[in-house]
Amino acid sequence: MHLLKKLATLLAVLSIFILAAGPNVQAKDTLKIGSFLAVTGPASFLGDPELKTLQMYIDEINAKGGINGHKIEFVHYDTKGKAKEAKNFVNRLIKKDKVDVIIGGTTSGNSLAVIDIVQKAKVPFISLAGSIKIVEPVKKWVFKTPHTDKMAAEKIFTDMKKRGITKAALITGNGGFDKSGRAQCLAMAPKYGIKIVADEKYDNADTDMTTQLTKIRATDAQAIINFGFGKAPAIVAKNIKQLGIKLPVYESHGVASKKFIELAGEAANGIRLPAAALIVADQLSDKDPQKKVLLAYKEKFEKKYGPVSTFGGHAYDALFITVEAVKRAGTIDRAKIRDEIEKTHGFVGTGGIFNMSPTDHLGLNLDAFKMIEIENGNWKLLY
Amino acid sequence: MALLEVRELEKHFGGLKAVSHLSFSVEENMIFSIIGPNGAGKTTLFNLLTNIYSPTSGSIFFDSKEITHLPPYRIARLGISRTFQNLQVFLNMNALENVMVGCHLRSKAGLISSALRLPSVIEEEKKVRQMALEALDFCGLAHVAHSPASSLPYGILKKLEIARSLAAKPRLLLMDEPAAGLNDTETAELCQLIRQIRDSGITVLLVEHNMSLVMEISQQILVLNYGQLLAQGTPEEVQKNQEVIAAYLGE
Amino acid sequence: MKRLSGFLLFSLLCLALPIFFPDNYYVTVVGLTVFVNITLAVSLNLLMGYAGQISLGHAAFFGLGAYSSAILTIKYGLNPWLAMLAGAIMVLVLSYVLSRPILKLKGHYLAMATLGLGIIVHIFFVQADELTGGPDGISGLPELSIFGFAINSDIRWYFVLCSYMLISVLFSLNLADSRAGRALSAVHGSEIAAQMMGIDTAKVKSHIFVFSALMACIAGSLFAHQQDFVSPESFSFFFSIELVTMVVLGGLGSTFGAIVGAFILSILPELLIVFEDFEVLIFGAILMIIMIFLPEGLFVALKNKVSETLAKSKEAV
Amino acid sequence: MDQLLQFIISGLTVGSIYALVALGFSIIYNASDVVNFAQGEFVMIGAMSAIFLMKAGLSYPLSAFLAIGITAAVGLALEKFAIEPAKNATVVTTIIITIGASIFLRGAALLIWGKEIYGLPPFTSNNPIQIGNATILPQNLWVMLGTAITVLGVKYFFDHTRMGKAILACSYNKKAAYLVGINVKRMLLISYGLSAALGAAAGLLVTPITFMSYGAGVMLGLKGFCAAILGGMGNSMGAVLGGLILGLVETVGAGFISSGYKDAIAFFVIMLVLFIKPSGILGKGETERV
Repeated sequence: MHLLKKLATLLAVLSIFILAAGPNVQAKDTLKIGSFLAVTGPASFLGDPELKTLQMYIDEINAKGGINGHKIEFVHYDTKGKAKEAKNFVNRLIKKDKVDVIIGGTTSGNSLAVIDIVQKAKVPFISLAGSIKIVEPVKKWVFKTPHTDKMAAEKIFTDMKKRGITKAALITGNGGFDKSGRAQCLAMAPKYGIKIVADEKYDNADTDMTTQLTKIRATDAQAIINFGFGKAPAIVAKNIKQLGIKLPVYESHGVASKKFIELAGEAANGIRLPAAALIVADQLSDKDPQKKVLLAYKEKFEKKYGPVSTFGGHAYDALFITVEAVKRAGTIDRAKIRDEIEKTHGFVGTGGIFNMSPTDHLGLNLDAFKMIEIENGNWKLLY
Repeated sequence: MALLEVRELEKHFGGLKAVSHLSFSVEENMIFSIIGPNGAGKTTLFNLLTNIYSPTSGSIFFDSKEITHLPPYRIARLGISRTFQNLQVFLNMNALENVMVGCHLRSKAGLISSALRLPSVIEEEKKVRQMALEALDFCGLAHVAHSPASSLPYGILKKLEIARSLAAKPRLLLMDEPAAGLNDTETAELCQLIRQIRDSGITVLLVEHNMSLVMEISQQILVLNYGQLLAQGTPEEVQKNQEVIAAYLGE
Repeated sequence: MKRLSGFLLFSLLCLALPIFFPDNYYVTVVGLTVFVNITLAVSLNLLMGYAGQISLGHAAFFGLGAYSSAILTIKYGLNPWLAMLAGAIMVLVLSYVLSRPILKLKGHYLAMATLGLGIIVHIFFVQADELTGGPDGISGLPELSIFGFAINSDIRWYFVLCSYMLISVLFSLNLADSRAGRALSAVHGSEIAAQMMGIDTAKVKSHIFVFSALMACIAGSLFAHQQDFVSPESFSFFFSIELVTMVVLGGLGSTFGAIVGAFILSILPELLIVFEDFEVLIFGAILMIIMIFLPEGLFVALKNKVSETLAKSKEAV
Repeated sequence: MDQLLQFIISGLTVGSIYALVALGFSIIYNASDVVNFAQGEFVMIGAMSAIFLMKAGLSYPLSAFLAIGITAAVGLALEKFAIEPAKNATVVTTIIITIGASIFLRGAALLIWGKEIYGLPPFTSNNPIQIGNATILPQNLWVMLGTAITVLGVKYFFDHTRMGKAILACSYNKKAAYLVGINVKRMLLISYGLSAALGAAAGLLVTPITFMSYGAGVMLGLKGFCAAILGGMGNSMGAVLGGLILGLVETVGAGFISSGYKDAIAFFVIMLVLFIKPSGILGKGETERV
């Protein structure tokens, strides 16, 4: 009898849950923003600040009464960086949570995996990942805010040209970001008259890259380019120093966080990288329209969570492009929001000044990237 | 020609000669026992006959065919079956299924047809079940057919191994210490069972420590000592053999 | 028909679910993953549970199926069914060639070799960019259709994957009590005794390895078409280990055990999402607790409990 | 060819890291026939504890000492609360329990220490040492020294101490060990504590080179497992040999064949070795008694 009672209670509780999960009786004009980010796993250093940024600003917007009276309801899932999870979660966002806009897809793999779904479901999606493949060719419902790996490659090669370098060695990891960056480097190098003389790889969990660098040392490369994120680039930097290689070293925007400098220590000095202006906000000239936005974001984030990173900035840009679009559209109709996102013009974000168009769903040009050198453990804006 | 013939068999483990210079033959339809003190090489001999160990040199013939280097499953296919000193019952099945495995050679359904459960498979399955039940019954185990092997007592498991071997309808059955660990009643039953097996036309090769059992049922006895043949003959002859007595007393 | 009553009940349940919950996320989205995972767990159980041969590389065959379909249809414009067949033939040959030397190994060494196989295949998916698209994978597989009937919605996929899953389950149940299945159990129980019963153990092991690899390979092809996308991390060694966990969690050697294990491990993360950062911790704890207190596996333990209770109540009467 | 020396040095550097982790596998395997898949997490916990103790203001040596203690306690807890209650479980089930434990420990580390990557300062100077035209960091020498000391220590422990022999006896035959008066329960507990402490020491040694984060134990554990198997499970010399060979195969493969496929080459070599010698390089072949 006792068991039966327990069972009955359980059933009752369950049915309450099921009923609660049923049709939502929310006020109609809530804007539902869904997100799927790699908050844990190997790309967590990207996804974590992205999530924090979104939560922080959505809370603030809601506290101020929402966008034109539309409060924002925020639904988030952690993909751990897995594409299969990303697909499932985006399906869940669309079918179960019925969101109006999706911001997320921390890694290129995650973003690329869900493009077909959002295209089919006709939900505006702003990706926070780097690969150019996300917006090129243009897909109607897909946008993105981070600079592309192609831009990073071009920025690096521009700098090399200035320094008269014509031969470069590549060393890249096996993640999506790394491999995509490698592909763009190989594709862009000829345009800048640069020859790639070595193309070495490592596993992102590797503990030592001296072998690959020894091979690079034996070539006639005049500079080394490393595309990667996490701990591997720091190991690469340390190994370069260990081997006594004196060549100029370029990293990608994947290491644009203080963590890299902290891990690589002295070995980080002299390394150049293209990155968003955020990390050198205080070094920008006062005339720079971005400066105010950047400093405001930086201050707000650091007050709440600690050191800021450019990755969280991408989420900031995506959120406010959406907010502006909703304001202009005056409704939360998905198609209208999409149209307005595409019309984004002169939006000053952390990543640069966005000018989107039907043929450009990113809207940034090469100026949005700054060339930065690490000097005495600090970022130094070159140009 | 004898059913089983062993010529100049040798097995060395490193420096140790577990079996050396051994030749003998076993005629059809008899109970042939192999005795000897501990470490005499009896179980090693069984393992050589079934090629679980491969011999260092020498050869083994079964029904005039050389089987020295055939893999065990092919030796089994020719009609040799065995039981084990350290039980090798399939503990993950019930008693009936154990014996049904014994019928493996007498049935032929393959992986695909089994997965599809073709009508021919269903038919064959019925037959196999019948054969297995008969073998269980023959060994007086019909009552435990559906018990999980892991739940059965030691004495029953020993019989179950015999039933499983018999289900293969072998011509030669090797039994490795079947009486070890059995009480007197069980031993008497076993004695009866071995005779019945012989009477059904199966030649029995027996390794056993229980001398009264051996003397009672064997037609021929071979005595091994330190891997070498010490004596061979009828129970009476062996019992009178001075060397045998010395070997056992010297133990 | 008593033998298949459990199966019939299970089939009915699976097939009826979408009728009652036609647009439920858990049924039409999560359900598809569950079916694929059940198929894989059931196929792995043939090798691990029946034949007692551990494999930490099962995801490799799943991945080879998926990638063959993706590459052959997209890059070479092959008909999806032909691509699936080609993938299956490739896996057949590969698994057969590898099965003999790999299955000579035992225990941890077998685990190591299969783990190596899985990792090598995974590295190939990541590194052979030109062919596999690297870590970003390949998307845009053509639609699969059966006699002109396009499988292009979640609900259609539900029935396709469900059917394939049910076929694998039926195969597995059929094998359980059959000559071939007993030969597998015999290999598991004692290889030497199995040999003495005339079973060519090396052949039996090799055949079930190939059979189970083929089941996983075709599941991979279907998965690729359903997801419309393949990328390496779906086939990493982590997934192989997850599959082993499914099989053991439900109860090694039991088909329904594999089903239960796959179901739980596929659903659990969905349910634990609400715990956010605590998810990993809770997942690990649940896994440990089940295995500590029900070491023979969830399903097998419950089944034994039920039959014990039934036996007792009979005695009482 | 003049690169070869650097490849070998790099290989030995990486290999000794694997060897250290592999040794931890050995100890638990020797005592209980269980491959503990949470071994990598011991490495991570050791390193992360030290990092955070240092952040809290403790000195390096004291942090290291406490970190080893904390990890050993985790090892003891793992045996006491997860392995011992499941004493009737099969080996496969026990392996799944250790997999569950590794997930659990990773989850706990995530909650306690967050997702960031951290490093530790090197024990001594950071200036590379020149050997011919190759270089090596002092910390790498520390790792090698640590490996050497540990392997000799472990060997001495199992061959010459009462407790070590008792632990070995447990693995050969639990019942017999119990009958001759060995406290089997305690031996198992000790072996987990010891193995965890060893893992922590490995973590301390390698973190200045490889950095550490809550998830970094997985790959280290995997490579350690490979090394242990390659050398022959349960053989401490084998674990070291396996680790060094694995490291060398990786670097030489990366150096002369392809750095993208270096891990595939390494696994291929491991498989080849096993096909030729099914119980690892120094493993003893098993003979079945029937």
